[in-house]
Amino acid sequence: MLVKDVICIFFMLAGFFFFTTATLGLLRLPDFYARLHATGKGDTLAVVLSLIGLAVYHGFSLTSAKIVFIAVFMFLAQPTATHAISRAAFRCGVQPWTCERGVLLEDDIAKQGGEK
Amino acid sequence: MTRDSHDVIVKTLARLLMPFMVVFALYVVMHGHHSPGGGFQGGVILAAGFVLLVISHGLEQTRKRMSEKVAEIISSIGVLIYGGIGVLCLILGGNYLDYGTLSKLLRVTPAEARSLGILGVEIGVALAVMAVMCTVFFAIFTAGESSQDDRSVK
Amino acid sequence: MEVTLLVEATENAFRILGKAREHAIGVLDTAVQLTAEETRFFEEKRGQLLFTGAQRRKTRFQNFVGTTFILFAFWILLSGKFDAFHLTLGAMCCVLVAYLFHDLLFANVRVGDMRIVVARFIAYIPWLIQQIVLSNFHVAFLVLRRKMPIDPQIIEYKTKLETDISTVALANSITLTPGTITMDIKDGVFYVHALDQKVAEDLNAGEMEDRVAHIFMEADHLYVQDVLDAARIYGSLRV
Amino acid sequence: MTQFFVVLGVGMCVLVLLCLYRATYGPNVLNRAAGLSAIGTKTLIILLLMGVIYDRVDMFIDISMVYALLNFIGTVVLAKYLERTGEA
Repeated sequence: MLVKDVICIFFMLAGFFFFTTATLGLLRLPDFYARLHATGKGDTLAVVLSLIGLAVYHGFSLTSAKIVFIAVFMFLAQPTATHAISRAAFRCGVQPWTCERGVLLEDDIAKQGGEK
Repeated sequence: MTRDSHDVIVKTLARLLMPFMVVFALYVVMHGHHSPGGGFQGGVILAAGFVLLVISHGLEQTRKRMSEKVAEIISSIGVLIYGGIGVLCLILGGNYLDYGTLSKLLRVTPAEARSLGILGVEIGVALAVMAVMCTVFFAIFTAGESSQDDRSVK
Repeated sequence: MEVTLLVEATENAFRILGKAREHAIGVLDTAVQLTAEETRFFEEKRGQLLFTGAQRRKTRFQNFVGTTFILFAFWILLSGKFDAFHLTLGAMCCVLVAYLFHDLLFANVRVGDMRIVVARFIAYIPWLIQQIVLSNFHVAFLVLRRKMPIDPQIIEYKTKLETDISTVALANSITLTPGTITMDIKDGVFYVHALDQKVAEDLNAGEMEDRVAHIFMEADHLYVQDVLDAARIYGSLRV
Repeated sequence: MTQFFVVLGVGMCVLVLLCLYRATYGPNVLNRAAGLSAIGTKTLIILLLMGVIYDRVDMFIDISMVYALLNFIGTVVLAKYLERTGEA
């Protein structure tokens, strides 16, 4: 087992973990905008981590440079796509889910979420 | 519909991305015999670049670079390149699109002539595909109105 | 009797003539003034046109050359073949694309302080990565709990940034930092969807905006290089 | 090492199936668009993993680059279309 492989496995597993949380967020969160929070942030970091892992595994070559280029592109494009969809929803008048209309949560739980 | 959409983020990203996208499409076209890709795929990526330009910068800005009339001319030129190379092979005594016979004209070995012939055909296909895709997209985007009558499009 | 009438009439005539003369002098003066103003205006306009035309041509050529080099580097990264045929093909493609799209890559960019912007942007990236990792742990924390503690709200955030590129950097940074996404931008007002009260207060503190403004040297920075460039071109035109 | 990539690829496919739920049963078009975008990013990684497994990364890298590009353009175009028609 080389050092390269260990670094690759670490990055890929971290990427997979954030992919999983992003997908669960896409499934579980209550409304459209909150789901965009999950995919917009989670997928960006997960894709970049996975691509870095693959580039490390492949070694130093032109192909790795291409992989890094894809990572840079995703880093720019993913927030933009998220913004485009959320702007479409905002212009269409989709109202965000709020505590009053959904399940009323207690104050201390909300504070705990804010501290993170 | 045709006015600027004033979305700064998509506009700026499209502006930064567009030249790289076109160069990538040309790479896909030119390296069709070494890697996946070729005329059709490269043409589609080129057309996707123009679609992104229409979406972000509006129809008027895009018409300065690629209007319907130019698209028609380019599609004809693409088909002409494709058919011309084929007929050239026919004239030089081979079959249709038999690139080996081009070696007499280009003064290279038949293998190199095949490579160059395929490259020419792929450029023709890419131009035709790009122009036709752009025409289709313009027609859908303007809901079938003619290009001169801009006010009828809301 | 008739003599006095005649004298009065003559006086009247002289008075009227004097008034007319005054009027005429006034009108002539105004005309001269107007003409001088007009001439000066046109001269200024011509100088301005000459100035902007020369500047535009210069920046256009710079943009063309810069775009060509960047695209050629990108082509080499893509192609990976270093024989003469493919390099020539790539150079032709890059010159063609740069000719068609020279105004896209460097629109609204001030060339003078490019190096400082790049250096500061690279210094900004580690902070951004730290924020992204924090935001991902925030999402993971939210999702893996049984009861999700969120209180979504839309906040309006007025910005002082002016150029396109800094607005984009700020908007994408907002999207990537914990608990906020940019929903819309209208006339310098950001509509931001925040997941709870705390992140909204963090955004309103404006730390990120200060960092982005520092990168692109906005809102507190005079473009010295710009003034120097303009002075040089204008001087060469006048002489 | 190949086994690790295979397992990771299968895990990604499971995640794609989970996203497919949102893309199929999403309450409206916008949710479906978000699900499709998420599927696209995961497919990009799956393509690269396939390239590593079959030892043809230089070939699959081009495909995944095209996929990333078209995923982005498709999402933006869909968003603009929905914004223009005003049906969400």
